[in-house]
Amino acid sequence: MMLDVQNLETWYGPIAAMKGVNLSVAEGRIVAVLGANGAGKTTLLNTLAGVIDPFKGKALFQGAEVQGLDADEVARRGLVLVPEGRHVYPFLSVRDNLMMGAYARKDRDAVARDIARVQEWFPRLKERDSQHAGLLSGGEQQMVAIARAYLSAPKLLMLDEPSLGLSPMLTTEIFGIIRRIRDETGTAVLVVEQNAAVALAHGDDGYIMELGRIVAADSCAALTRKEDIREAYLGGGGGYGLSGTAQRWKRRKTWR
Amino acid sequence: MGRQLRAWRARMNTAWEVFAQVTVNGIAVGAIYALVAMGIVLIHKATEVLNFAHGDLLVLSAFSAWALITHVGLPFWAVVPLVGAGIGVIAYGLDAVIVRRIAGQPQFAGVMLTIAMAFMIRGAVSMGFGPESQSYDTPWTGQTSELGGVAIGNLSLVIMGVSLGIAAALWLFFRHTRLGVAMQAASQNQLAAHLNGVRVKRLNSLVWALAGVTAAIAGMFLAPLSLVDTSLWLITLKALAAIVLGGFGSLPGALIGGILIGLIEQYAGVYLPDGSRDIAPYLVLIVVLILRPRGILGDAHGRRV
Amino acid sequence: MRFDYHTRYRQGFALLRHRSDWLSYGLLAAALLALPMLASTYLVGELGYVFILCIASMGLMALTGFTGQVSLGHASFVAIGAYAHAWLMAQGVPFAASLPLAALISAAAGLVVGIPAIRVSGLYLAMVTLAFAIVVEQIIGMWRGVTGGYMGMMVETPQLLGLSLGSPRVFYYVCLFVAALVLLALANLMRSGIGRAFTGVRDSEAAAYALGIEVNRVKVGAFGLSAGITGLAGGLMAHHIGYLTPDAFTLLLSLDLVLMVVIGGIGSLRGAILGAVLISLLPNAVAALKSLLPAAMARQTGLEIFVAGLVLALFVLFEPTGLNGRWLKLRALIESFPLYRRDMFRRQKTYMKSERNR
Amino acid sequence: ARAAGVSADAINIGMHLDLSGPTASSMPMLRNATELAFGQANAAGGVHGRQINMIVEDNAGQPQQAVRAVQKLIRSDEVFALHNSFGSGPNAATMGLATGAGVVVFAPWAASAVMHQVSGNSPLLFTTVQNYNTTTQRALERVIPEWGVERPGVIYMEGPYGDLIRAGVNPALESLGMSTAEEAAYRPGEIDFSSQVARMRAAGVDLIIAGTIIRETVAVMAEVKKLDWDVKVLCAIPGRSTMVAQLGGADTEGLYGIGGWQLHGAETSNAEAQAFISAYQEAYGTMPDENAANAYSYTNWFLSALRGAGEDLTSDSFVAAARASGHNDFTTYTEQTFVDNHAMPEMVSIDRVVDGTWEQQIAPF
Amino acid sequence: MSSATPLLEIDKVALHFGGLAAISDLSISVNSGEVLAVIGPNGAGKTSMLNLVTRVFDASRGSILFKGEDIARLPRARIAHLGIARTFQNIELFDAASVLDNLLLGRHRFGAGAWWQQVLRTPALTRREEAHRARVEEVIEFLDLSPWRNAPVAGLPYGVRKVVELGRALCAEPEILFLDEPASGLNPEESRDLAFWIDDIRSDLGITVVMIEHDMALVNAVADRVICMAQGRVLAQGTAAEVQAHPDVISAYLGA
Ligand SMILES: Nc1ncnc2c1ncn2[C@@H]1O[C@H](COP(=O)(O)OP(=O)(O)OP(=O)(O)O)[C@@H](O)[C@H]1O
Ligand SMILES: Nc1ncnc2c1ncn2[C@@H]1O[C@H](COP(=O)(O)OP(=O)(O)OP(=O)(O)O)[C@@H](O)[C@H]1O
Ligand SMILES: CC(C)C[C@H](N)C(=O)O
Ligand SMILES: [Mg+2]
Ligand SMILES: [Mg+2]
Repeated sequence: MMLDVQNLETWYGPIAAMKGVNLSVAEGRIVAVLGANGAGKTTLLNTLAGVIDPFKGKALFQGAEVQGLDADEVARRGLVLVPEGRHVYPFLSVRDNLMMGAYARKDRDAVARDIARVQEWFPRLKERDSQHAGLLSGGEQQMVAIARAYLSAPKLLMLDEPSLGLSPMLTTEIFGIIRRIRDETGTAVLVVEQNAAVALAHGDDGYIMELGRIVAADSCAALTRKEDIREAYLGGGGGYGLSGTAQRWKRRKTWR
Repeated sequence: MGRQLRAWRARMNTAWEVFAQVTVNGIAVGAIYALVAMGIVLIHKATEVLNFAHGDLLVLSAFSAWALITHVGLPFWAVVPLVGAGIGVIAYGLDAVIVRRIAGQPQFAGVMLTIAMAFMIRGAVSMGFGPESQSYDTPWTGQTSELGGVAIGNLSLVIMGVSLGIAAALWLFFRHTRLGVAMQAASQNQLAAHLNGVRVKRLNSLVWALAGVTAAIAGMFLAPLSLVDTSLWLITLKALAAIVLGGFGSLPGALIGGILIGLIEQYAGVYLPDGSRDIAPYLVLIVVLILRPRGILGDAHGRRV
Repeated sequence: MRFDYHTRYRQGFALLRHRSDWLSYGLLAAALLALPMLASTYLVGELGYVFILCIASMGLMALTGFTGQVSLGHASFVAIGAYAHAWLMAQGVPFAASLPLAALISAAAGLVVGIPAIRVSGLYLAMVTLAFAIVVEQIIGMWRGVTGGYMGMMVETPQLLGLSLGSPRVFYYVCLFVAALVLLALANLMRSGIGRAFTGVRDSEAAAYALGIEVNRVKVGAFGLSAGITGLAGGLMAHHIGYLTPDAFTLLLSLDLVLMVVIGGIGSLRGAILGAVLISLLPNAVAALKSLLPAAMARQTGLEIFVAGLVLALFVLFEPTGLNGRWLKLRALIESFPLYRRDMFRRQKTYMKSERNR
Repeated sequence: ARAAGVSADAINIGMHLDLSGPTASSMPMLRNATELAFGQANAAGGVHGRQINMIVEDNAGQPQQAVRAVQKLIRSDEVFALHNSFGSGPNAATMGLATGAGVVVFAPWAASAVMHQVSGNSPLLFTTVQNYNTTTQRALERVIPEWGVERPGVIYMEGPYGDLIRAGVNPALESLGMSTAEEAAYRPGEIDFSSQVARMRAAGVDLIIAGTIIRETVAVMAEVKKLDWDVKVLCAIPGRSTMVAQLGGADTEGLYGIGGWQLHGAETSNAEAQAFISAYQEAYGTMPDENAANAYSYTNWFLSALRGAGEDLTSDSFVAAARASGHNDFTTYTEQTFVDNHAMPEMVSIDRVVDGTWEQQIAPF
Repeated sequence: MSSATPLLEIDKVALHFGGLAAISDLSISVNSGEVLAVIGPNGAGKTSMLNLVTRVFDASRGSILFKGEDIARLPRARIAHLGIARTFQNIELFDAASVLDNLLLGRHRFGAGAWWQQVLRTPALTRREEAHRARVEEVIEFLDLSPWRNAPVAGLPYGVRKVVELGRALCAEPEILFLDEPASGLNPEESRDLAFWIDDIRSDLGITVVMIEHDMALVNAVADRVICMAQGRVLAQGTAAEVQAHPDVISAYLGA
């Protein structure tokens, strides 16, 4: 197991945002975590990355406990997070932003190659090479954040809603890129995604979170077949069916 | 005609001499303000903490240098690296033990904390070294050079050189080294810096150490110009004015701002009515900020929505 | 746990929402009203001064806490209020008219400083206000005809309807009355449209504009309001001091005011008051602490300022959200009594957010 | 007639000092020397059997804090008198409070004339600090003609001290039919004086009257020396201090100063001074400066007035005794008495720094 | 569906940042009562277009007519008073305030009473506040926000924050509502709620909606008309189906 999470629990002051979470990521797997708003997905990734501290439980990364470590230490071990909400360095150029991703790396040549590579994925970043990242459009900033994480040469890449604000084309491409990264470097991926259809289509294993707990875990393929999950996360299969006398009542499905 | 012309020329010559002298004085004083300002900018640029205790570190270093020179009997040259290193270590400790704890709190908390630290350092210096003013000599004390009819203290020349050198070094450091870029990054988005594996805490303490060294240098060279005295911390106010005038976060800005404040003071002190000297820099500051809200060289862009 | 059952919206935004609020604030008011009959003149005098600082602190809170504009020059508004009041009284204007007039004059000065605030924010604004304060200090020193210059100016004893308000006990009530009035007015304002506009401008200018808030007018208005209230405190301060010289209104006072607001807790009137109480009683606390130390240590020059710094540092370190934050936590703890958890308020890691592009 | 703070065996005396403000560094000398004098009196059996109980409060150099300190001293500690309290602003703000409550105020360290004005010429106020205006005037009226000065200039500190200096300079020059050639102000805390000196130089000044204290006096002289300018510099009473001569080194050589009292170094031949210095050194381990000497001297005067008031100590009996008292010791130039409650006569000397010590050039006049 | 005079008309507008043209020669008209979706690749200038309308930026060229009046030079704070409301791509909420206060701020343009009334809290003012509160409660009800009413917005999950922002704009009772990627960060179920809401906003509240969006399912469900922007220009417009069939749109935006 690359990552093994045991009974992890995190509080924000008096609020328990995540309780008794067990989850594992095997080498070279792409693992998707789905769940409604406020389910605790971001909390999970942030706890794993050392951004916040858990109250109890363990997170073993490559056999060593990482819970409660500082985020920079976790990142240096190869567990790299693309956080929710585009955290770019607003007053650094796009290039310096990318270079910051490779901050802890020593292999200069490989870094140069990787930069060329992300510029190929996101040609826009090459066009805006010397612009302050704070002035980029929302989607462009998301590209910077993802590219920067890739440049850290992660062993396990954690992405919090990578498709947020990206065009449909890029959304599909992102998952293509994720797969390519995995295939070429063996990097495992843990991804939180609202776009469940895409995530389940490209992921290997899936977890469903509700109200701070894992409520279902299976292979993505198996999850896709489950009726209630199709209902809740895949929009019942089709579009939103506004027309006609479609179900206009709110059917928030939660496991309690 | 001829005589009148000659008299006029002579008057012009003295007027010109005074002007030249005043300008040189302004630059010399401005270099001091700039030197102090850069230490404050350094910390702000890298950690977004506005360090109100900088002036007091400077006082601490001046008193330490005095103690080492007069009580221990060390030569000035031995004292400079010793005090520089000592204050650097103390500043590192201040960050590591105190300032670090409020990382993530709004900027205000940092201002309050450094004000509190300033009080503590000021108190500790009085208790440790005694409250009286002191003095010591540098290798340049009492020496004056003359450049084209303008007198300038050698110590002032040294300070100008040191300020320029530090400005250049810091500018290069931030612009072109990995560590320098990482420091800027850490101040712009600390979370992202952590996630990129930047050891933000250590980096911040390092910056404090660096700023401590500049404070020490400023203190050791400045004190002999006036006296070793706890009120030297007041220079922080002038330095802040310089920083804001030049634009927060800009090292060249701090240099320019410092020298401008020095010049304004001198020109106002000599050419404007008595009493205007002490408010002239502040009036200029207000006007400049109304015209250029982010100072002369400050970061220009606001937030995208 | 406490639950509220409201049948009308106005219950939800009442100042005192619960029966327990009525009880505790009523008790506090009664205690404050009764105090002069019980306590020594010295204590009464001290508390009168604390009230004055509470007013000034609330004034700054309106600006810094609610609108997010930093001022390092609020001592100048205290000064303007004090001098204006003293001068007006010297011209024969009665106390009851002179005090509000002084506040208005100070508010006008606030509007003038507020104009640069349209363009400048954050630390830049802090410097502009600091610069303004230095200029004001200079003007007071040089405008001898009105201010008495550095030599100072006598303040007449306050009188109302022929009765002297000068005795410590009476002046205590004057200060308490004005402080209560200011508190009530600000509390009302801050839970109405203007207060919401203030917080709106503080939290997101972009959104404030998008909702039709005249950001510039709000900023300038906040300055005027804040300066006016601070000037009111200045008018009372003039009587506390009795003889005005510029050295009463230096950067130290400005810093004290900022400390009150921040230590109290940004964005809360309760914080402003708690902060003022703490900072104004700090010297007393330091003096008390000193008496516990061995004489050789207690006499060291620098001890006062060292201890003051230490206390401040501890407050910032252990309660960065200010006294008000601590208060709220305590209350939450008490209210959730059987259910609270030991480490309910353990602090999560936090990360510095750049305030450079606000 | 008030006798608060006076009990069968003790007298409470209050003192408020700038323990935490901008001038905190000068306070230990004042405090120690005052305490030394009281301590000596107590050791000798006190004043009519009463021990002096000295209570020190912090005024932080700010009037509003001074008011609080004095309120405590008066209302809580019930002191009989305030003595040797420091600072113009703090004393001005508290003067009315104290005298209004019937508390004697003795030797406030502040502009004496202003204090009398603020107190409404209260009989309870006794000032001992030389008026900087009258002393400066007296000195200038003597030296300007004697030195043949034609274009005098003034460098002064913004604040009450500077105002007083100019209030001495201007009438002096007026009486000589002159006016200042140039004036230049500085703020407390300033580190650089080149513009002030440049302004003097540009105006062709031939005597700089320096309304400066310690650090500023040294800095002005350093600037003059840097320019290699041969001009006379005369500093007012606060600048004529041992510290200036010592700390200034080569820079202050040749500086003139107006002296208001006798200076005594470690090797003084005056026995009284010698006794004071060794007692002080024994008690506090440091060499006392002239502030300490003056504080000690004023305290002894205060003690003699207390003694003169007799067993039945009230403010009335004290005032009568103080008015009748005279004072002459190792600090004064001559026997002084209270005239309109201010120590007179105010004699001055003109001194000059030679080899790091002040040497008298013109004997007290 | 299309009325004679457009409600909003953006005419030949350009926006330059230094040498960079974020928008060049853009013309868009919005008809009263329609839901217009604006799509386009990242960095196409969609947000910039919205920022022009709401006067965040000054147009370098061109005019913007709202109900026939040129608003391209109006003071920024005037826009809301005309009945134009918006949300932000990067969520601009008043973080320290509660959900309720955020929504009440949305009512700003309807006035809050004279300052002296506010100071004295006169009965008239209390009535006015109650009236505002009643409208706000309607919005809370409409958007299902009641669980969060008194929570400070800073700690809310991303998706809820988006909804609060929508609610705040609705409280302003606009004639035209601009939404910048309202569905980003929402899961399909929540997006479906959003679709219903947008539909109701248009049909029941009679508000014209311009929606910048990357979620094509949402666009398909609610948009009457779609405009695809690229490189600061209109690339294609028409019905959702037409635009999505456009070859340039496919190659630049949707992907194969
Ligand atoms: N800083 C915080 N302070 C208090 N509560 C928080 C904080 N951050 C999150 N929460 C609470 O923790 C719970 C889980 O939030 P989290 O952000 O992990 O959800 P999520 O699954 O990532 O939601 P989304 O899909 O909207 O991003 C929510 O109920 C939220 O209100
Ligand atoms: N203030 C600015 N200075 C310089 N360039 C800017 C500025 N604002 C926007 N840009 C550039 O203009 C282009 C358009 O940006 P805009 O935000 O309008 O894109 P968008 O269509 O909203 O994209 P997204 O879908 O990613 O949000 C971007 O490439 C961006 O880098
Ligand atoms: C020492 C003097 C120059 C100042 C004086 N003690 C005062 O504060 O009034
Ligand atoms: Mg999330
Ligand atoms: Mg956008």
